[in-house]
Amino acid sequence: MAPTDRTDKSMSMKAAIAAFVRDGATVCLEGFTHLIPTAAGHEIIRQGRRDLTVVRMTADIVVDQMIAAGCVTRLVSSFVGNSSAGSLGELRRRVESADPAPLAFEEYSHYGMICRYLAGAQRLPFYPLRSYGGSDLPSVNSDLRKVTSPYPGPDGGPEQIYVVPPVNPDVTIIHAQRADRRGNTQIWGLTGVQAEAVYAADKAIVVVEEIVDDEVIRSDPNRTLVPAHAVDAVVRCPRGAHPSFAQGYYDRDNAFYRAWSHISKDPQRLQDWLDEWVRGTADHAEYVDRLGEEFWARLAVGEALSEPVDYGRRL
Amino acid sequence: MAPTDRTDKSMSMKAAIAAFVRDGATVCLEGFTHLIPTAAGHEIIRQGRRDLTVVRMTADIVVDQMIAAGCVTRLVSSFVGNSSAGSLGELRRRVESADPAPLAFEEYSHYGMICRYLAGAQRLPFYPLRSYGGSDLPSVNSDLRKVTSPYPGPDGGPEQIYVVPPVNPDVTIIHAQRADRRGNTQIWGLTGVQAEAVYAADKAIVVVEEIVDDEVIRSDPNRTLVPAHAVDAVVRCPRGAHPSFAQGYYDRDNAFYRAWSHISKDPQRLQDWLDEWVRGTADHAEYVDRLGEEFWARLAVGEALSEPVDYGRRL
Amino acid sequence: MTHAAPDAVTSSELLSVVASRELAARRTVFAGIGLPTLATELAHLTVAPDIEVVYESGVCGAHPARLPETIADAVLITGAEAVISMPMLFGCVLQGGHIDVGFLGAAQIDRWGNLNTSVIGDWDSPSVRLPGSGGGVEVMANSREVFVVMRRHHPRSFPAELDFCTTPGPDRALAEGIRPLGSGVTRVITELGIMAREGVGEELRLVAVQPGVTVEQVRAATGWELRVADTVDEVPPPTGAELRLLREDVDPDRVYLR
Amino acid sequence: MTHAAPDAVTSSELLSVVASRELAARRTVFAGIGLPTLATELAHLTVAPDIEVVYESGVCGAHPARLPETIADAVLITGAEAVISMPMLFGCVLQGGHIDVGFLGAAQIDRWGNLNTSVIGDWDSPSVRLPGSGGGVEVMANSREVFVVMRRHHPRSFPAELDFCTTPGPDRALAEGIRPLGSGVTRVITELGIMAREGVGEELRLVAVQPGVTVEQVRAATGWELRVADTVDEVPPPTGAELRLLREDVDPDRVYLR
Repeated sequence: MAPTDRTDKSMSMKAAIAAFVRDGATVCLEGFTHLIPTAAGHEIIRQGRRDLTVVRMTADIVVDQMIAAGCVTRLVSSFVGNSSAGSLGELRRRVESADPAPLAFEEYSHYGMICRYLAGAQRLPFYPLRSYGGSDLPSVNSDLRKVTSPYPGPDGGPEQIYVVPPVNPDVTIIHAQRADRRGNTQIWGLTGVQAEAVYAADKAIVVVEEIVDDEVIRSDPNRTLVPAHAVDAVVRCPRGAHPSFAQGYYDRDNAFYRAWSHISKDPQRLQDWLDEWVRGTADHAEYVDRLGEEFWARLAVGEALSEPVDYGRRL
Repeated sequence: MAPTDRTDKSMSMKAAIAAFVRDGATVCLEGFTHLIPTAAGHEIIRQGRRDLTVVRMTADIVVDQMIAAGCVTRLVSSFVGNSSAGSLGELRRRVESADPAPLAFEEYSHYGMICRYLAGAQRLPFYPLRSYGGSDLPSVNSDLRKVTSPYPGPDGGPEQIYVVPPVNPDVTIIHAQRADRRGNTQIWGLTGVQAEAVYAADKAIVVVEEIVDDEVIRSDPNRTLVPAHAVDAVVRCPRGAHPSFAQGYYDRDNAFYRAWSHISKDPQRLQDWLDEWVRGTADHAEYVDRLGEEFWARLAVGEALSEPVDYGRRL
Repeated sequence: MTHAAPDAVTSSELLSVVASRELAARRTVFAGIGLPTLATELAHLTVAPDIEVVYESGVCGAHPARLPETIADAVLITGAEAVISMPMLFGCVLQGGHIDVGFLGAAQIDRWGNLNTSVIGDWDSPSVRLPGSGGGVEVMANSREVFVVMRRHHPRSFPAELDFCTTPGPDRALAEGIRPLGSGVTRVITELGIMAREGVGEELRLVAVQPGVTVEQVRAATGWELRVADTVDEVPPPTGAELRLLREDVDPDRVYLR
Repeated sequence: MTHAAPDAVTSSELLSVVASRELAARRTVFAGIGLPTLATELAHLTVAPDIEVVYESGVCGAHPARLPETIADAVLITGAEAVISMPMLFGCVLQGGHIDVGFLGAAQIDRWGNLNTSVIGDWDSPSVRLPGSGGGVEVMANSREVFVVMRRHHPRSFPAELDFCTTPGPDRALAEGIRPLGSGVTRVITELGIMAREGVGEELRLVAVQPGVTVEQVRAATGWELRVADTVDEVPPPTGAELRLLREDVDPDRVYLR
C-alpha cells in the first residue's frame, strides 16, 4: 500500500521532542559510540526539560551536557566516561560533591543494561545473566537480584543466577542512517542495542541522516532494524550524531572528545559552551552551519559500497 | 589477515556429516520454511546414522524422511506437519501407533523452542517466556517449569512465569546463501533462528549455495549472521535446500510438498522414494542432476537486487 | 450450510468478508495464510487502510507481487518493509505487545476460546496427531484479542471439553496465576454465524447468524449449551463491492478462494 | 622504572611485546583499544597467526586499513568479517563462552585478581568517580582467562583491599555460590614484571621481572604481601624483530605507542 498522510510520521526535531519528551520522563538515548543522538539531546536542552531520568549504556558527552543544563536528576548507566579521551566534568562534580546539585545514579554493567532493554522489549519480569556473582554492585543497586533455576545445576544441585528488571522508558531516541516516512529504519555498521531500546519504550523517536523513498528501504528489508510499527516520529537531522559518527556519512570528531575533557572541567566554560552551541542556536541546522563547511570536510569519508544481494522475484 | 589452510573449513558434505554427526547425537536442523538443510538430512540418511535426537522447530519433510530411514528415536519440535500442504505420514504412524517403531516426542510451542535456543546460545540455565499459563503442555512436558520473579508483579504481589531449559545440540546444521571459507555466513530473506541455533551447539555445519571470496563477505559485514568463530565446517551444496527455497537462488517446490503427503501416506512408497532419491544417489549433486535442468528452470527466479549501502572509508 | 447470497457466494468468500469487517480500526494483525490473508487484504482495501500484517516468519509490511502461498513465501520477502529474526518477532513484536489481533485456527475450540491443535484422543497415544502449537500459544497469550475462523461448525470441533488444551485463553491462564496480555478469543467466525466474547470470565455467545441460518441450527452444531445474545443479528451478506475486490484485486488467481 | 632495553624501548612497547607473547596459541581475544590492540596485532604477526579479536562494539574479524582509535572506530567496521548487535555479542559470543582471553584494565586490582573500576573512596560519595564496569564484569565472568595490563605498578593500584569490587574474579563469585566460566585473571603485566595465577584459590605470584628490576622493587610497589614464585625469570627483552613489527607494521603512526 502507498504511504498515506496517516502513516507519515516525519516531523521536526522541535515538534518531536515537544510531543514525546515530558518533564519527569524516563528518556533513553542509545547508540554505542556510533550514531549517538546528540542533536536530540541538544533540543531537549533548548526546550528546558527538567527532572529527566536518562537511561544510556555509555553516558558520555551528550549526557554530561544534559546534566549540566539541569535536565537530569537520575542516570541509569554502565559507563560514565568520555570514551577513552578523559572525564565528564559535570557528571563527576555531581557525583563526587553534589556540585551544584546531586545526581542519582544507578550503576550497571554493559550486559546488565542490555538485559534490561531485552526484558523491557520482551515484556519479561526479569532477564537472567551470568554476571554480578561476587560483585559489590548488588550492594549499591538493590535491583540486582537472584533467582534459583528450576533445573538442576551442573553439579546436580540448585543453581542461582542474577537477574535484572526490565526498563521501559517513556521514550527512546536513536539516530540512524536512513528511514522511510513511516519509520522503517535502516542502520549499518555498529547496530548496538538500538532495536531493543526502541522496543522497550512506550514511544520512539528515530532521528536520521536521510529520509528516503519507500523503494530504497524495500529493496533490502533485512537492513531494516526497526520496523515502522515500533516508531512514533521520524526526524530528519543530517549530522545529528556529531561528535560521534555515522558509518558512511561522516567520521568521528575525536578532537572534540579530547576537548570536552577540558571544557567540562571548568563549570563556567561548560555553560559558555552550552550558551554558544546549544542554547544560542535555534536548531541543529544552525549548529551545523556555524561549524562551517571546512570543518565538515575534515570529517568527510570516502566511498565503500556493499555488494548488492539478490532477493529474487517470482517469474 | 589472508585465509590460511588452518582457517579453511570447507569440506564435502560426506566429510562434514562423517566428522560431526555421530550415532546417538542430538542434531539440530534449522531453517523456518526458508533454507531448510535437506541435503544434509539426506546425507545423514545415506550414512545410516542411528538413535539421533532431532531438534527442529518445524519438523517437516526432511524430518519425516530421516524418521522413515530409521535415523531418529527422539524428536524435539513445535510443529509436526507438512507446512499447510498436509501430513507427515511416517511421523503420524510412529506417534499414533508406534508403527513400525515408537518415536519419543517432546512438544513445545514455537517461542518455547526459540527460547531454548536462546538459553543454549547464551549459556543460561533457563529462559523465561509469557507462554504456557493454563496449557496442557506442561502436563506432558515436565521441562516446562515456573519461576517466581524476584520483583513485584503489576498488582504488587509475586509474579510467576514459565521458563524453558537450554538446548545444546551436539551439532547444528543450517543452510545459507553464501559463506567464505572460514565460515563467515551471510543469509538474507527469512533469517529465522539460525544464528541462535548455531551458537547453542557444540559444533556447527553451514551448508551454502556458494562459497565466495573474502571480499564479498567483507563488503557487507552486517549481512554476516554467523561469524566464523561459531562455525566448524562449510559445505558447498547448491540447491541443497530443495524442496524449500533459497531467497534469490530458487523458489519453493510447492508441488513436492503436496506430493509428500501422498508419498508418505504409504510406507512402501515412502521407502521406494528414499531408495530412489536418497539411498540411490551418491550425493546431492546426483539428486540435482536426476531432477534435470527443465525441472530447475521451473524454480528459477528473476533478479531483485538490494541497493548498496556505503560503509565509507577514512580519507 | 445454506446461504443464498448473491452471485453464489462461496464459503471462503463469506468467511473472508465477515472477518475483514471485524478488522475495522485495527492496526497490527498477526496472521497465517489462507482465510486470514484474504480477510486482512480485503480489510486493507476497505475498513482498515493502515492495517499491517505481521507474519510468524518475520515479515513486516509485506508488499507481495503475488498472493503468498505460505507465511514464508519468497514473494512476501522481496519488497517488504522489514524482515526480522524469529527471536525479535516472537520476543519483541508479539510478546512485546505490538499485535492488536491474532488470527488462529484449531481442530477444537471450547466455550472459553481455549484451543486444541495437538491431538485427537490421548496425547500419549492419539488417534490423530495434529501439527501442534506452532506459534499459537504465543499468539493467544500476547495479542490484544484473537479471531478464530473455523470452516466447519460441528460438535466435534466445538466440543464441551477439549481432548487437549494446547493454547489456553486467559481464563485458564489466570486460574494458574499467570496474567496474559489480552482478552483471548473475542470472535469466532464460522459458516453458520459469529460468536463473540469480551474477555475473561465470559463464554462465547452467538451474536449473529449467516443469512438463512437459524439460531437452532447453530446450537445443534455446537457441542456445548451455546449462549445466545439477546438480539441475534443476521450477518449482512457480502456486498458487490466487497466481492469484486476479493475476486479481482485480492485473489484473482484463486489461490485461497474456493 | 629502569630497564635498559635496546633502542630505548618505551614502556608501551615493552608491555605490548610481553603481552603479545602470552597470547601464543590463543584463538579468540576480547580486547579494548590501546595496549591490548598493540599486543594482539603483534601476536597475530608472531605467535598467534589465527588469532581473532572480538570488540565489545560488535566487530568480529576486523581488517582495519588504519589502526583504530576506539573500539568502535569506523575503520574497524569497513572490511570486517562480521558486525553483530550487542545482545548477540554479549549474550552469544561472550556469555556463550567463545572467548579465550579477555583483556581488562582497572584502577585497582587485588591479590585474587578482583578489579575496581567504579570509585576511589566510598561509592556513595567518592573522592574519584571512575567510568564503571563497561563490559568488564562480563569479560571476567565469561572469558576462559583474563589478562590485565597495568601501566603503573604502585601500592595504590595494587591495594590490600579494593575500595569497591566492580568486577569479581571467580573466587568471590564462588563464595556467593555463582559458578563463573573461566579462571579469572591469570596474567598481570606491568612495567615491573609479570604476575600469574592458575585460577580459583590461588593468589597472584610474581613469576618474572622486567630486565633490571628486582623482586624487592616489585614487592615494595605492591600493596599486599606479594607471593613470589620459586624461580623468578627475567623477561626476555623485546627482540629486534618484535620491535620492528610493532613500530613499522602495527603502529607506524604512533597512535598508541609512546
